[in-house]
Amino acid sequence: MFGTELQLTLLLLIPGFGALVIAFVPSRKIHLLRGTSLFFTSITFLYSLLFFTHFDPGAETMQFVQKVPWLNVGVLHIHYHVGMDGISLFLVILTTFLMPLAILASWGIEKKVRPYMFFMLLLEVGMIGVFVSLDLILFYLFWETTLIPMYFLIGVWGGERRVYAAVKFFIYTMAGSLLMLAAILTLYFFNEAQNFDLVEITQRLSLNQIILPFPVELLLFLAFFLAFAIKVPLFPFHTWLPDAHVEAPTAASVILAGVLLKMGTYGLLRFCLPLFPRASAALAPAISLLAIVGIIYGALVALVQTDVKKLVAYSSVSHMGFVVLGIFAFNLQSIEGATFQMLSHGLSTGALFLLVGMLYDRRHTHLIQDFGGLAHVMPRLAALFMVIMLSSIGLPGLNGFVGEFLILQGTFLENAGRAAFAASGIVLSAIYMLWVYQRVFMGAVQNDQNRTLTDLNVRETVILVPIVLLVVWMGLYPGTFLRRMDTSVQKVVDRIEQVREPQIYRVEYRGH
Amino acid sequence: MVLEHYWILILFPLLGAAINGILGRRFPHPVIAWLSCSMVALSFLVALLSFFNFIRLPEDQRIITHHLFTWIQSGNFVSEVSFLLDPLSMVMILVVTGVGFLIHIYSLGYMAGQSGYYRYFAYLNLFIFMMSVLVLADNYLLMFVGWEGVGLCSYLLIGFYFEKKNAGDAAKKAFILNRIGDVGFLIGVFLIFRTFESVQYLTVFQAVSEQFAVMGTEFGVLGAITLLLFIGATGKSAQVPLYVWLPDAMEGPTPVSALIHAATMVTAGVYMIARSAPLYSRAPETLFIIAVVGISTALLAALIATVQRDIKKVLAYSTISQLGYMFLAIGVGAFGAGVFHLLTHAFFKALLFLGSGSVIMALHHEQDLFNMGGLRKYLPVTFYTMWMGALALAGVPLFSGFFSKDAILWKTFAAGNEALWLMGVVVAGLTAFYISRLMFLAFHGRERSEKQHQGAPDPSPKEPSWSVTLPLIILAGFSLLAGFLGLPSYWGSNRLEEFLAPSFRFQFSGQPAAAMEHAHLTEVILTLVTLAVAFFGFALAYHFYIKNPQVAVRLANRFSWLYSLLRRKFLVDEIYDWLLVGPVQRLSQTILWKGMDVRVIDGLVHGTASLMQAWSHRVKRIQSGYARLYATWILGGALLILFYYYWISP
Amino acid sequence: MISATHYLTLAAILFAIGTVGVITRRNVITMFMCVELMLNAVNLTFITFSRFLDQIDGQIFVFFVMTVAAAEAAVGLALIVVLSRHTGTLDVDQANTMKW
Amino acid sequence: MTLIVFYGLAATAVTAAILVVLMNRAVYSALALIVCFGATAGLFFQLGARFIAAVQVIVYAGAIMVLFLFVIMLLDPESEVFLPSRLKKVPGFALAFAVLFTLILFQAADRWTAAQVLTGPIAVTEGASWPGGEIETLAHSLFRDYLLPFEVTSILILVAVLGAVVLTRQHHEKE
Repeated sequence: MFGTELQLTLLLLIPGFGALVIAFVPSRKIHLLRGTSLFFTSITFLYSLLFFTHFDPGAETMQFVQKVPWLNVGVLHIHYHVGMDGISLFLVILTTFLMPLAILASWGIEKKVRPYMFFMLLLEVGMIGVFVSLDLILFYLFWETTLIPMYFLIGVWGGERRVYAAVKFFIYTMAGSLLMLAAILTLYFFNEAQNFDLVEITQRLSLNQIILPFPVELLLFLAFFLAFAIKVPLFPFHTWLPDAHVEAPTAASVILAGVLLKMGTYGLLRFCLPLFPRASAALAPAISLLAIVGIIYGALVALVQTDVKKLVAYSSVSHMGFVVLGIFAFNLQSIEGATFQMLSHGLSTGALFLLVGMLYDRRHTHLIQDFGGLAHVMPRLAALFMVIMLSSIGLPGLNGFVGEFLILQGTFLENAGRAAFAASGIVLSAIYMLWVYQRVFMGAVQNDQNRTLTDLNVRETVILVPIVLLVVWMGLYPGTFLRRMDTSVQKVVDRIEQVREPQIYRVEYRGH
Repeated sequence: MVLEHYWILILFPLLGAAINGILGRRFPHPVIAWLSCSMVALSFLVALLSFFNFIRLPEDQRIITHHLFTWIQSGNFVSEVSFLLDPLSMVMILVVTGVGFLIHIYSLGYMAGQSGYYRYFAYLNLFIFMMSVLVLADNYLLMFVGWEGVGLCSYLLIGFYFEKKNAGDAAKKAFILNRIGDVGFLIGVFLIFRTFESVQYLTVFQAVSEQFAVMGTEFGVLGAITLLLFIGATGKSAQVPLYVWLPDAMEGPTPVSALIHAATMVTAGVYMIARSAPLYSRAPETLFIIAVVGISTALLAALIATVQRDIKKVLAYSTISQLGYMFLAIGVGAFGAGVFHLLTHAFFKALLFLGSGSVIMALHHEQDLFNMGGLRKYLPVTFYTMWMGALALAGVPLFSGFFSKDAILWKTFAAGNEALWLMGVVVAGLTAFYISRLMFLAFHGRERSEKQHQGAPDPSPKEPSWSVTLPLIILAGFSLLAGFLGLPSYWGSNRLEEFLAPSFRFQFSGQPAAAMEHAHLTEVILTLVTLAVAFFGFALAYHFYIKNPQVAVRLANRFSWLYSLLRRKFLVDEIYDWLLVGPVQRLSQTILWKGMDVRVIDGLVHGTASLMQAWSHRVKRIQSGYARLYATWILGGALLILFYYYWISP
Repeated sequence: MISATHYLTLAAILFAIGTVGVITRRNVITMFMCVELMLNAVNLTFITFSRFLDQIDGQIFVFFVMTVAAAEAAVGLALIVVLSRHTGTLDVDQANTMKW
Repeated sequence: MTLIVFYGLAATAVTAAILVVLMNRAVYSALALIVCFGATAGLFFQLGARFIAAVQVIVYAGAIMVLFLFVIMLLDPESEVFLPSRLKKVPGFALAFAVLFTLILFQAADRWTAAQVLTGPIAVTEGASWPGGEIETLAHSLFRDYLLPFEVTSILILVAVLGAVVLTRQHHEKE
């Protein structure tokens, strides 16, 4: 199969087929259901690794492309157009990597296992689809496809206020994506070729074959931006995130933080910047300001949370602020850093949610005050939590640092003030993380219920160890990832540079 | 052969840390300990062999780099994992692995039988690894890896007794204050890259020596870079205003205090600035700031040290104060003198800490000086070795501290900073006072310990095992002898400074500092003044704590406000709490979270929803259930449409 | 001279009368008959147009309207029967439970 | 002559229509409606739509109205007691609307005529212009151009019959 046109479609079909199979497994056979979904997600992961090995880092164009006409209704030309470049490659692999782990982490789900697994696999199809589709309508379809399974995962298998959280999540996201749909259609009316093909539209835009008046470009940019900003989530569109995370089951939290949030920043990178470079450049200061506010604000609010999951959720707001900041600094370092940070945030926050979920499985609470001194009873969990926490606060040598460093470095070249303010987030992240670690794991065991907790079992160790290994790998040898991003990121940068005044990065020397 | 692959010395401790950290829980204690010690011993051996090969090289070849792999590369930004061995890092690596090895040996005895043994040794090994990376790095970013790495190890080791809340708090505080400094460092690195398009020392230094050949007067980009890096140093090396973590860090095990919080990690700031001498020597404004910060830290900490009751706290403040000296040296452009003091301080302060550890052990974790006394006859080895350390700290001639401290004060005076010199002399007096106070209270006088009086099964404190005393003796030897590496000019040649010279070759040399270099007579006179002040401090301590203990109490009562101000460390922690910690927490809790998030944003979201709902409640009345009413509506609609087509839009 | 206006005016008057009936009468059956009246008026319009535009399609439409009216009458009257049995009344204002 | 016939038929139709609305008893309304349909059939005939006029009489006035009468007899609406309704203002509105509506339609019809849209080639007095008579033309059109709708209509009627049966039968089962 590999090497043919269908290679990327197959990646979508495997989990899709898995979902179909799940639908026909009797709902009482819980173990079979779990096994089947684990099997399909693992196969998907292994298959996706082929793309990693066959990826050509130097190629200027999209790779593994398949493009066939799909819906040709009159003047509408919608294509089934999928492909990968250095930006989407790793996000796809991140998705396929986290899925089996999320399935493994769902062993505790006892109620309605069949629809649960079905939605998980459907979600995987949607997420991969979002990252590989190169047609605006196709993208929009996959984008919405991810919404529905997640809505049900939160709303059915969630905590106490699950319905509120699910509805909030749904309406927030929907409000943004409808605007995006309107913008997609508007863009279509400016396109004489009457199609929705991203590659083609970008090319025609850059050759001035499609001329968007600046106000129109600004409006379209804002419509796209809002959809993505809500997903990221960027301050002040973030309030759905803490609620969704607190109520979501562990696996949904992992996927939500690990992949769904990245769809927002991926969208910014894939659509907003190449399609609307002038608007992006014009609004970059304002957006960077929002990002910086988000970084500091998220961290400060995380500081005072009493619920571990909420704390991690707010920390996501802070970390994703870094990503947005990097994207809107428009240079190679910052955007590459942002892409890298997406991956590391996906890993480390995913792992944090897994760890918190494991605590929840044992104690059935997320409240910090219910814990304390857990390092005595669960040394392995404490040690792994420590590693992941260090990765999250950006300790050099672990993955978090590389992304944050490149983002800040790139932003510094663009605007020193922004980088300096954003850097305060580094201190704040250390404060809230260390504080929560101290309250949960250090000190004496106060609560008698905590005395009898068991340490990680084999399944849980199997979930966490791959993440830790990857965290270390990404931190020590980021070249594996950065090298494959170079060309694709450079293209985005070039596109922006096309419309920008040349920037003077270097300051004058003193003396001479 | 050794010189080509000197970098492998960093691998041993990493290996030890990995093995002990992952598998150590299942190992018996001796295996853990010996694995860990032998790894550091191997490192030290490699360092030593490298050193002997190194000094045989001609002076201009004493820069050996070794490239391992490219770490981060993005566009024109490149950071390599590669190492640089030059005289400066040679000295440092010897100190790190040497003192580190001794403290590993000491830990064998000190930590015996404690739970978490494997963790302790894994962390300690990891620390040696990180410190080696910091020292051997050949670019700023790799140094930053070690820089944060040692901060992490410090965090882990301070919080080693994590069941104690104080330990957890202290660990967190240390890490966070270090982080604040680290952000400064990091931004400094950004600025370095923006200015020089490289973060590699040699490239940067080469560039700076070409582009900044003539000293400008305004505060430019170099001033910014150096100041930012210095912020990092204030965090790591516990200078004003970020020093408050170091006294709290004494919650960690005593060998950790000796290794990390006295001998090695806290001196990383000094090392970093000495390493960046080519930049700093071209930024006189920053140097002045460093000198002022250094001397005020020295003075402040020395003052606080005079009234502390906890033996380790006295030593902690003493460390801060001595670090202040080192920064003073750097601030007046005497990088060599700063490194020299770093070296001697590493020996004698480690010795003092280890000695205090031995006392604490013998007294079953009693740390209050006023519960000690008369220990001289129980702990003879500790007693004699600690006195050697104390004399070195106080700057008694022929002991190592004398030479290094004197070099600093002389350079300060020679650079024309008489006021700074005067304050330095005062600090010397205070130093002599507080360290003799410590010694007198602990080892002389009557036995005040309750444990000594109560009929415990083992009433008399005993000297601990050989693994504790051996490092004490060796360190005492170094404390006595290390000073002879850097003799003052009226006596002989300063061999350390000559050895280090190649490391500072990009240094800006146009300063007029060397004008009084050979005024031997002045130097001798100044030395005598310092000695006199130090002796006065010693005599005062003797008077207060041996001859006439009531005087001290009376004085304390007389100047109770001053005493309590000192006792409470100038209320700095409280001020920080009141000014920063409290407001930030309140801001986050009430304004940002409960206010902005819950009230404003969610209020808007929920408000929109309620508005919709309220309107729906009104609009739904149209759905009245009366078919005839619906028909009327339809008719009305039809009318409107007709109106539109026949009158408005015919 | 007779013109299309005559027929169309008549259709309009019939339609209006039917409308008034639908709205004012409360008896479901009478309402239904008024609906038929309205349909009839529309049929008249169709035929008129067919004639004056010389196109047969108008008649075809009337044909279809009649068939639909027949079907509608069948289902509608069945519904009326069911409604009457269910609520015991033919008053359309009593059958107002489907609201809000 | 044509004009007289037209006015006669028109007067009958309008009077019958008004009676449909005004009669209190549903049976009278039904009978008035039949008269109205008959008058309309006459108008259809006058307009040259002979087939439709016949269908009008047979299907509408005949079959459908008989169905109405059956239902009226079945349900006996005359015994109904109408409770006071909340909808007091509706008749007034309806009347006002209807008058407006008529005026507008009248205006429209007038305008069409004035605009010479409907002065068409054929006067009512002349014979129909369809070759072979309008019935043949109708048949051609219906079974050629409108074949599919025609067949669909048959299905519609079938479904309607089924629906009527199902609706009433379910009720019997409950009893």
